[in-house]
Amino acid sequence: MIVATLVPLQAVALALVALGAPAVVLSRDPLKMIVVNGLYGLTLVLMFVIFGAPDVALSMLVVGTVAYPLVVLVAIARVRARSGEEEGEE
Amino acid sequence: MTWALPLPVVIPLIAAALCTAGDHVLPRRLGDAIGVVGAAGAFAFSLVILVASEEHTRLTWFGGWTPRGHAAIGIAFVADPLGAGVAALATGLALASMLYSWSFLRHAARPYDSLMLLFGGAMAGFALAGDIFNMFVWFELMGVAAYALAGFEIKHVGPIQGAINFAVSNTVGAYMILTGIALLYARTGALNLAQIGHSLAGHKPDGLVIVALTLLVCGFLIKAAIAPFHLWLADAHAVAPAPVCALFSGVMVVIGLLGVTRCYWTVFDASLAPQAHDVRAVLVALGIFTAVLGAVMAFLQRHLKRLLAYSTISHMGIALVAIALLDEKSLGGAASLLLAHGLLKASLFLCCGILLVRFDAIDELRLHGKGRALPLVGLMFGLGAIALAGVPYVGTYLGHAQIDEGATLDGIDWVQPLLMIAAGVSSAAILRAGARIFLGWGPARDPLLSPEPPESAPERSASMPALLAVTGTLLVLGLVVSVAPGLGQRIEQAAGRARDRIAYVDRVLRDHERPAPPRPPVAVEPTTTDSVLYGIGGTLIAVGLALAGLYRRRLPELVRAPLRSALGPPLQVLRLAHSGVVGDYVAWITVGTAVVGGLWALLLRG
Amino acid sequence: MTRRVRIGIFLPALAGLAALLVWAYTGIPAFGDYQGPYGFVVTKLATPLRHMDNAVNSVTYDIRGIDTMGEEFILFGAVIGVVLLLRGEEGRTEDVHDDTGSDLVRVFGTLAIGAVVLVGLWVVAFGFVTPGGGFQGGVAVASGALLLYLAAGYREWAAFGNESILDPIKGIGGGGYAVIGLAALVGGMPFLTNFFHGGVTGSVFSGGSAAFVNWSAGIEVAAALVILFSEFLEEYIVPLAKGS
Amino acid sequence: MSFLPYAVAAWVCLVGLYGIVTSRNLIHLALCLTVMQSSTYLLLLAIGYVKGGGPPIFKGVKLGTTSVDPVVQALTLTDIVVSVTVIALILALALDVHKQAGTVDPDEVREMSG
Repeated sequence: MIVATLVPLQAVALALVALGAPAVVLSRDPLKMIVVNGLYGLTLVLMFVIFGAPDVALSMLVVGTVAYPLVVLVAIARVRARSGEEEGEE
Repeated sequence: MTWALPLPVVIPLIAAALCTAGDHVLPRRLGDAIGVVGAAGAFAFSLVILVASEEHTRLTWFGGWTPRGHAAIGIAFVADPLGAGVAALATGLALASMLYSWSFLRHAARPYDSLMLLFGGAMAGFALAGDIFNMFVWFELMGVAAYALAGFEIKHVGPIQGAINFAVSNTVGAYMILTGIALLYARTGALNLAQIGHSLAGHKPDGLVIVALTLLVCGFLIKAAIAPFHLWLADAHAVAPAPVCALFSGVMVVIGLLGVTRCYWTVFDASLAPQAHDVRAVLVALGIFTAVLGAVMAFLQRHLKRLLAYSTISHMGIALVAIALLDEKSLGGAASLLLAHGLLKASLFLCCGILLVRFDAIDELRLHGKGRALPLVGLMFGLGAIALAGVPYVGTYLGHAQIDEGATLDGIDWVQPLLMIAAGVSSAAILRAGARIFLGWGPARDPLLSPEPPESAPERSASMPALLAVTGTLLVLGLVVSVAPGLGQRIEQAAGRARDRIAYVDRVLRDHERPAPPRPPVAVEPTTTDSVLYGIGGTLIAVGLALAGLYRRRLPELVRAPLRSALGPPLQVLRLAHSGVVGDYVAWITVGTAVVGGLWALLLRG
Repeated sequence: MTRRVRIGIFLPALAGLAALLVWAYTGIPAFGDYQGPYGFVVTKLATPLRHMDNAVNSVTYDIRGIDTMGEEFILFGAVIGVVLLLRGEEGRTEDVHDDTGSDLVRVFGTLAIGAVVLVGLWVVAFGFVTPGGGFQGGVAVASGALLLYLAAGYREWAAFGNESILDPIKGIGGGGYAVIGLAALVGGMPFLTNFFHGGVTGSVFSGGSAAFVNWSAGIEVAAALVILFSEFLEEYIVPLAKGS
Repeated sequence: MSFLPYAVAAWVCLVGLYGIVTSRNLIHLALCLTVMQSSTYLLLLAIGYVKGGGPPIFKGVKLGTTSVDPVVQALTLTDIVVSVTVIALILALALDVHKQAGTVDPDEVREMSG
């Protein structure tokens, strides 16, 4: 029972998630951060599909492609714009 | 009767939705009225449920999904007197805060009302939920409303940082709780508390159960502000408006302790009962540490809200000790203590709100002597402070007496004096601040206290009688807890039922009602001589230390020098640990979880 | 505390936590050996009793419907919080001139909005049949609305993303969920009882009154997210407009 | 091999926690919170997985066919909504900090100490 309950596809998806998480955490540059985070979201979607959870995958997909990027991009753009102004003034 | 169970949650949520939906349509007054009616309705139904639950534990299955073959399918609300009592405290304080806010934050945006309603409703939901994931949902709703309320109308960086520290710490706690829930689900395939406990019963605890216990307990202790998970609490209180603080200190932290109690007695006791003394040892140590640390930190504050917040931490530590003793008498003591503390602390925060309205300041030193213009507020502040010290038959005394007795019955005699000292020291801090503000005693400078706090958000003018009425009502209710006839016995009975896992399983999974317990006599039970002595001791410490804090300079140098060199370095370390930086807070949360889990791993595995 | 001290105390604790997690997770049944009983009881009951094909949504909107009600109010409360926090000194502005010039973009943009919103509504409607439901569909509808900004420009978006329109919708969505639950209570049944048991399995009309719950969740999510997007977009656009 | 999904869940949780503690940017910190939370999605779904089971959607599938546990999926859905809301709130707070302090580095703002 215990042997080979994991099909190769699942192992691949899990490996991607395992690599994606530190990639998000270690990317300190804002724009890189958002791209990496988007990719990480997609690996999660992939994993949900493979784990037989299409409902969850669909949720993650709509959240990961619309809600997160918009909200985070605005935050980053805003912070950059402000910092830019200040540097310009000084 | 069971039909009423969802109402303390549903009524405020619908009222919140109506407030928002009608924001641009309804006249201002009508919107306010909907909010207050919603809060009042929730409180009224909570009381109805509380009274009914004293007879039998009340139960409803949402959607009519009753258990099939002793396996729960749906989600239940289970009202035992302890849970219903916390729901009543939550909805009652929410109502009081909204009435106070009505004149206090008159110009506040309408969303404020909606958030208060969500906050109160979520706490009631948590107190009544009989399903562990449902508890998590209400816990998160409570959190989201609280983060928004803490960051409400603030345009200063310190306060916003306080709200962030609060949100991040508690979110990490929520994920720990969720991981614990997932572990229990993996083992038992159930989310209903009774069913999880039933499945675990009789099995020796293994790694999964011990770590699930650790994650759930530590997650809830973050909300309960137990050291070293407490660091966010003072920040959150410093930034929130006074009526919101009243809810934070009065009942939100209590929810954390209720979570620990509920999880232990319905779930983990089934597996851990033979090793209860090891569970107890770790939690009692945490509680004592918190009680003392909170009291000392309170004494070092000059920002009134922070001072009161640290005193709350100290009292949470005392209550955790009582809960951790794991006997009926002490658990009842914790409930009595938290009830009195919630009412008294709420009224103290509302006093702070009045000071803020009148003088636009919340700093003990800057308010030096100004409070003489408000003698009634001064009287209320002083009474609240002294009632928290455990003066015999006043305020929190009932809880202390029950804890003393419970601990003595357990054969423990060393925690009582420590709890007395903690309560005395934190009351001394409040008394000192009160004497400085309302009597003008002591110098207007004090280098011992933390540096000047950041400016607080100005709060608007208000109708003073309304503020005083709400504050006074809470104070009086808090003062009389210890002498309300029959209350102590009824609380003990409630605690006994909260501990009875078998009866809980019978009620929830088998729909088997126990016969109604005998009504306790309506009388004030005399307390032991020891308790009276501890009460007097606490009061003396409070008054003496308050005076010492004010007139420290007049002590002979012979006394001051050794004290300074003995206390100086540890206090310095304490201050450094309370750094206000969120990364540090989460690091301490990790440390606390690893230590608690490690200790339990060593002790419980055996 | 300096960063070095912090990391110095944190890393050993993290190692301890890692050990604890590994210890706990080795106690979970092997991957793929889910033992039940909860999930098995649900899959055996969901379809026959409720005429639903999608067991996940029968859990979400019926069996554990009260959880989802709490979840809708979490979203509701969070959006109120975001509005309170971001409503700063800037407020709204009428001075944005980013209207899309190209007719081609406008035409295809409008078509795309229609398509995305339709897909969103479809996802909500067939929530008890295929993957999807109120939340997923609601987000899709909200992203369709977001396309309005891309296709037409800020002013048209602002006219639509107006809180005096959206707040009532959001309130009705969130409150509606609770009121449907209350309707059962008034009828003498437990809160949130699914009261039209009929319906046709595999069609839009499956799910009984849980279908209404699903729709109100969809409305709530769509309105709440449009408000959320509009608050964040204002954060971005209004200062730009003032700067230029 | 059968332990792999749980090991990944633990790993993701610890990585997220490390990110939160060491973060020098509140926006980054918010993303680290979502990473930590994604560990709970993984854990829940892995727990409810049934070997050889299909999705718990019985459209055109015979009743009683083996499927994975729908309950954990419902829990994960709630979890995802919670994560979106918390992120939005924390980012809104981060923007406010930036408005006032001109920085999003949590270590640079130390007004709450003591």
